[in-house]
Amino acid sequence: MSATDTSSRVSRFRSAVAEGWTRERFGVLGALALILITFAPPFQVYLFTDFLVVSLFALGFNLLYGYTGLLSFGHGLFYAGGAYGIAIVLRDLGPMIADIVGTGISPLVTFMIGGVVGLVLVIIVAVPVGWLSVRLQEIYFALITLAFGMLGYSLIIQDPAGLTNGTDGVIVLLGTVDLGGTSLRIGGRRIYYVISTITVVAATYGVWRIVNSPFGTICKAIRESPDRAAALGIDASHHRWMTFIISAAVVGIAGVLRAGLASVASPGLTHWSTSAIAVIATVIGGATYFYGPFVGAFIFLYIRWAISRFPALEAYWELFFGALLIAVVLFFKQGAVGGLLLLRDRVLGNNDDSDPGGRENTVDPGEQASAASDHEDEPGNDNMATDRGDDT
Amino acid sequence: METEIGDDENKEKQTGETPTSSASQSPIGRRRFLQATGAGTAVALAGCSGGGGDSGPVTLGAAYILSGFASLYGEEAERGIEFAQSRINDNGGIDGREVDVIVRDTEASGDTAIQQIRSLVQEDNVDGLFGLDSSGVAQAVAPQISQLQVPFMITHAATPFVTSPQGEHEDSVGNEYVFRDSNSLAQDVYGAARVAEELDATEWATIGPDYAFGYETWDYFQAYCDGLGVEAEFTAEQFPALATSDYTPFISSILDADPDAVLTPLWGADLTTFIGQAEDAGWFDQIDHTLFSVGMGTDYPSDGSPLPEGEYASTRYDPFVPDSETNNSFREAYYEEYGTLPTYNAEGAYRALYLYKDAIESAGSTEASALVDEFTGMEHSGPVGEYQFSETNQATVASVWGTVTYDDEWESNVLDPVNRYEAGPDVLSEALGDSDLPTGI
Amino acid sequence: MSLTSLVPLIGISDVVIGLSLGSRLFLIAVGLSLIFGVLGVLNFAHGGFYMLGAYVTLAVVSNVIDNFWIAAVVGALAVGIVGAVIEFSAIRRLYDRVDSDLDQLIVTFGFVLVIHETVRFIWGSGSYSIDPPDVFNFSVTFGGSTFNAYRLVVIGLAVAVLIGLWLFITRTYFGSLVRGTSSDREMAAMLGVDVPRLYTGVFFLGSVLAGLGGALSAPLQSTSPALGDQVIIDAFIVVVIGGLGSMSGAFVGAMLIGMMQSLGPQFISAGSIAIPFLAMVIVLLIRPEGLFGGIGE
Amino acid sequence: MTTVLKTDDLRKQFGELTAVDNVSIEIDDDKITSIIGPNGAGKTTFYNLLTGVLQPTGGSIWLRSGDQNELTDVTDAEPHEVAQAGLSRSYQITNIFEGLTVRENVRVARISHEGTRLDFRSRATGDESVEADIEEILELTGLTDIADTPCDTLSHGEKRTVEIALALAIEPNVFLMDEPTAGMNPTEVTEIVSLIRELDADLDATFVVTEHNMDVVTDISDRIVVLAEGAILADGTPQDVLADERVTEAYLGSDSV
Repeated sequence: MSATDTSSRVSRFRSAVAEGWTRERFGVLGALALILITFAPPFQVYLFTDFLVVSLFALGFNLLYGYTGLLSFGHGLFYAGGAYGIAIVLRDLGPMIADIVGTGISPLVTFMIGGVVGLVLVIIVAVPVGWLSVRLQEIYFALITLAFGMLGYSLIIQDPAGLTNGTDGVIVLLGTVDLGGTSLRIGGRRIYYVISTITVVAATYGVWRIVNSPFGTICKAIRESPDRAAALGIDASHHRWMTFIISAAVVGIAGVLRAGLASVASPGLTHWSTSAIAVIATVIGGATYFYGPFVGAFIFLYIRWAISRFPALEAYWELFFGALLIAVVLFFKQGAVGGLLLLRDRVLGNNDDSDPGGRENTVDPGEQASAASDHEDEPGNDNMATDRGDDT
Repeated sequence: METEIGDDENKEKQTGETPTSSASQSPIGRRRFLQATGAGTAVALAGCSGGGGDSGPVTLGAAYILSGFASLYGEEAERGIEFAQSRINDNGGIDGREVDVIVRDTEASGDTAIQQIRSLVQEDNVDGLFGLDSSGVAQAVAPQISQLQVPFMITHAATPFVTSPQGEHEDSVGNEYVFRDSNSLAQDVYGAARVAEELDATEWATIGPDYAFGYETWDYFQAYCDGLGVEAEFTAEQFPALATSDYTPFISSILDADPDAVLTPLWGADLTTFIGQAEDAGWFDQIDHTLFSVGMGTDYPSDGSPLPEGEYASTRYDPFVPDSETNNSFREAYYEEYGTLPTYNAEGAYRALYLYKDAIESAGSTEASALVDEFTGMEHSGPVGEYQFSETNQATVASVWGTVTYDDEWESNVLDPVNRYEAGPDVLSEALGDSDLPTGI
Repeated sequence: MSLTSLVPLIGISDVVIGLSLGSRLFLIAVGLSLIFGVLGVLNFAHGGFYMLGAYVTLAVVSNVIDNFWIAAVVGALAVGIVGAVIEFSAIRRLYDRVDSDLDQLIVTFGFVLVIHETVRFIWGSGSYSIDPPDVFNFSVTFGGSTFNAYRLVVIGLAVAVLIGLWLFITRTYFGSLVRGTSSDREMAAMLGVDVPRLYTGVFFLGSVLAGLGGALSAPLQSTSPALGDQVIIDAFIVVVIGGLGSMSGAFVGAMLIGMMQSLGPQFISAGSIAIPFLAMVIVLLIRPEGLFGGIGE
Repeated sequence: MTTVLKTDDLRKQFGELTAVDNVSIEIDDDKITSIIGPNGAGKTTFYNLLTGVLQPTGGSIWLRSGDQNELTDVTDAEPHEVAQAGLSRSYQITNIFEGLTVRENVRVARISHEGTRLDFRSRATGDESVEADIEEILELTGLTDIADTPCDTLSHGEKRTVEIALALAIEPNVFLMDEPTAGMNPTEVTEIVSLIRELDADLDATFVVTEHNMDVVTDISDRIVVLAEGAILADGTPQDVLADERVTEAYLGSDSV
C-alpha cells in the first residue's frame, strides 16, 4: 500500500517537473529566444527567417498530410501563388498606391495589400484545385496535386497573361518606409525578421487552434479511416476540400513571406522539387506532431547551412537528406520530434510504455516543444492531463 | 558595434539617428550621403575582416555557376581567379596585403545566388564581390547589391538591364554598386547585327534559352537590324528550357521554317548538346549561317572544339586581339598553365581581381564607398584592351565577332578573321534607333 | 506572338523524332507501370534509374569496352541490380503498413535524391554525350527532312520490348505468376507463390527496362544528373494517361507524349509544356484507371 | 410499433450476377432483427446498399429520420447522408480510429452528431455538454476505464466495444451491427451479448444484426430474416425460422460447396 503510494508520488513529481518545463516556461523561453535572435548577426537573422518561412510552408502542408492523410506533391503551387501575388502587386500597383497614400508609408501599405492579394489569389486557386483533387486519394491524390503544381509551373513559365515574366520571375523590391525622418527598410534583415516572426507565430497559433478544434478532430478521424468517418455522418470529401483550402492558405502566407525574403518570385517555387521540401521537412520532423514541420525545417535549413560551411561537402547536401528521409520512413516514422520525446521520456524516467513517443494525435504544443518552439501557449489546456494520464 | 560588421541594419540605424537624414540630404544626392556615412562602417569592416587592421588579407567574394549545365563557366572563372591571385600575391599583393577569394556556387539560380552573396557579405565579411554567369541571376541579384552596399563587378552575365539605371526601362535594375568589366549583350548583339549586315541572308531565326538572356538577345538583334537598316525578316523563334537534354524537336521546328541564318545565344553544355543534335539533323547543311553569340566561351573549355568551322561566333574577349604585349603575355602564360586558350570568363574574372587591386591601392582603403568611387568612371586596361567604365558602370569594351576556324598551332578553334566593333554609348544608342531598349552603357 | 505557328509544317523527321522520344519514354514508363501493377509501388526513383542506366553505359563505353551494345546491356543490368537491392533492403519493409502507398512514394523519393547526388559525386554535374553505334550512325534524308538512322533502331527496339514483354507475361509460367499476383497477392501467396521473391524479380525487371531506356537514349541526348528529374515527370504523365499497370497503355501514352514533345514547338513557340499536365489532370479525374486496361493488356 | 427502415424491391446487379434480388423488408422498432444467411447470400451487399456505400440497381430504401414519423427516401443518399438521417453501423472487420484514444473516437462521433464539424474556432474539448455526452456513452458501453488509451493498444474485444460505442454515439434510429462477435473468444461473446441486450433496453435505437454465431442469433433475436442467393428465404421468429427446412437446406447446401 505505502509502496504504491510512494511510486505514485514519484511519478506525480516527475510529471509535475515535466509539465512545468514544457508549458509556460517553454513559451516564455521561446518568446525570449525570438527576441534575442533579432540581435544576432545579420546572416543568422536571415537564416532564421528562412527557417520560419519554410516551417510555415511545411506546417500548412502537414495540415493535409499529417492531419488528414493526404500527401500533396503540388503545394508549391500555393507557395508560388502567395509569392507572385505580392510580387505582382508590388510591381504593378506600387506607384498607384503611392499616389493614394503618399510615398512615405506606401511601401508598407503596398506590402500589406500585396500580402492580402497573395492570400486571396491562393484561395481562389485552391478552391477549384482542391475540389477536384480531393476526389482522389492516396497515390492518385499525390499524382493529381503533382500535375496541378506542374501545370501552374508551365503556365507561369509560358506566361500567357504577361504577368509572371516567364522563367526569370518577378523581382520583389519592398522599399523603404519614410515617416518623419525615420526610415525603415522593410526588406532589411531585422525588420523583415520581425514581420515574418509576427506573421508566422500568428499563423501557427491559428493552425494550432484549427487542429485542436472540432474541425481538426474530424480531420484526424478522416486520416484514420475515411469510410468510418462517413458512416458517422461526416462528409469526408467535403471536409478534405475545406482542409485543402486552409492548408493552401497557410502555404500561401508562407509564399508571401518567401517573396520578400528571396527578393524574387520565381517559377521554381511551383516546381515539384519545391513541393518536395515540405515533404522532406515534415517527414523528417515527424508528421504526426504539430511541431514536426518546425523541427524538420530547422534540421533542413541548419544542417544544410552547416554542410555549406564545408565546400567539399556542400554540393552533396541532398544526399544527406535523401538518406535521412529513407531512414526516417523505414525505421522511425515519428521523426525527429518523436526522437526528442523518446529522449525526454528516458531522461525523465517516464515509463510510458503505452505510447512511446509514437502516434500522438492530441497535439499539444507545450508537450512537443522543441528548439523551434515559438508558440504562445494557451492556458488551461486540458488535453495535457489526458495525454499523460496513465502513469497512475 | 564591432560585432555587427557589414550589417545593413546597422547603417539604417545610423540613418535614423542622423537628424539631417534623407529629407535634408536629398539635394546633395545619394552618393555624397553614402560617403558621409560609409566611413564608420569601413573602419569596422577592415577591423574584422583582417583581424589585424590593414595587414590582414583582402577578402573578395565570387559567385559563379559551379554545378550543372554551365559548370564549365565556373571552372573557367576559377582558373582566372587562381591565375590572377597567384600573380598578385607573388608580386606584393594588394598594397602589401594578400588577396583571398571565396568562390561560391550560384547553381544558376537567383535565389541561391542571393543567399550565397548575403552569406559572403554578412558571414565572411568580404571587401568586394564579383562574378555571375547568368543574366537572370544578375537581374535578381543587382537590387540586393544596392541594399548590401558592397561593390559588385560582374564579369560575365550580359543583360544590359543591370547597367541601365533603375527607372530607365521597366526592367532596369542598375545601381551605383553594380559594375561590369565584360561586354554586355547590347554590345555583343550589336556586333551580331553588323555581321548580319554583311551576310547574304534575309530570313532570320533564333534558338535561345528560355529566360531573360535568350529573349533579350533576340529583342536587341531585331532592334539593331531595324536601326541599322539591315534587310531582315524574323521568321522563327524557339526558346527551350535551360538544361534541355534533347533539342531535336526545336531544331526540327526551326529547320521546317527554313531560315537563311540563325542567331543562337545557347551556352554551356546546352550549346554542346545543341550542336551535336543539330549536326545529326543536317542543320549546318541546310542553314547558311549560324551565329553563336556565346560560342567561344563554351568552345575553348569543351572537348574537341564543338563549334563548326565556317560559322560565326562572338567572344567578350579574344586571346589574339588586341595584339598587345599585355594580351600576348597573358595568353602565353595562361596556355602554359592550363593547356587551353583563356576564355573570356577566365579573363573577366582575372581582370576583376586586378580592378580591385587597382581600386584598393588607389583609394588606400577597402571601404565600399571608396571602391565604388574608384570604379566609377575608372580607366583601365588588361588583356581585353583599354576601356573605361561608362556613366552606367559598363566597361566600354568592343564587340568581337569572327569566323570559327580551327587552328593547328593552338589545337583549338579560334576566330579568324575577326572583327572588333567599337560599341560605345553613342554607337549603340544610334544603332538602337527608335527602340525603347536601353543601351546599358 | 509566335512567328512560326501560322502554318505548321510537319515533316517525316518530326514523326520519327516523336516516335523515338516516345520509345525512350515507353521504356521507362513500362517498367514504372509494371512495378505499380504488381507491387502497388509508385517508384519515384524510376527517373533516377533511367539516368543511371545512361551514365553506366557512357562509363563502360569510354572506359572499359568500346562496344555500345555490350555497354547498354551492362548499364541495364547494373540498374536492375540497384533496383533489386533497393526493393530488397527498403521498399519490402513497407508492404504491410497501413499507409504503405505514401510511405513507398516518400522512400523512393528519398532514393531520387540519393541517386542524383551519387551520380554527381561520381561523374560530376556536367553533361556527357556519345555518338550512336557506328553501324547506325548515319543520316537518313527522307521527304526533305533529315534524321539519324539510330532513331529508327530505338523505335524498333521499343516495339520489340513491348512484344517481348507481352509474350513474357502471357506465355510464360513466370508471367502467369506475375499476372496472378498483381490481381490478388494474398491468393497467390496461399497458392504457394513466393511473393517476396516475385516482387524482387519484378522490381528488377522494371529497373532493367528503365536502365535500358537510359542506355539506348544516351546517344540521342545529353546525359546530366538533372535528366532523371526531367524524365520521371514525363513518365508519370505517360503512366497516368495509359493507366497505371497497363503495358499497352504505357506504349500508347508514351507515343502520344513523344509526338506532343516533337510537334509542340511547331505550334506554340515556347513548347506547349502545359498540355501534358492538363491531360494528366483530366485523365486522373475522368478515368483514374487510365485510358487502357490492366496488366498484361 | 413503428417501421424505422424499409426496402422496396431492392436489387443490385454486378454484371450478370444478381447479388441482392428484389428484397422487400420492413424493420420495426420493437424487435431485434437478425439477418442471416450462408456466405455469398448477399448480406454484405445488402448492408452496403442500406448504408449508401453501394447504389442499388433498382428499388428503394426508406428510413425514419430523426423524430419524424414518416419515412425518408434514402435510396440515392451518400454514406454520410444515410448516417445523418439516422442509420448507423458497426463493421465486421473492426473499423475505428486506431490512432486516437477511445474518448477521442467517441468525440468524433459526437462532433458529427452535433453538426459542429466545420467549427475551427472552438476547442474540440471545450463544449461541456458534449463532453458530458461522451462521458455518458463511455459509461454506457463500459469504456470509462480505458477512455484515454489509444485504440491501437486495445484488446480485440475492447476494440469491438469501441466500434459499438462509435455507432451509438450518433444516436441512430437504426443500428446495423455487422458480425458483432467476429473473432471474439467465448467470454467476450458473452459480454458483448449482454451489452447488446442492455443497450437495446436502454436506447431508442432499433438493432439489426448479422451474425454467424447461431447461438448468439437465437439468443438475442426477436426476428430472423434469412437471405439466400440475394433473396429472402425465410422471415419470422427464431423458432419458426430454425424449423424451416429450406433454411437448413440452404446452410447445408452452402456448406457442401
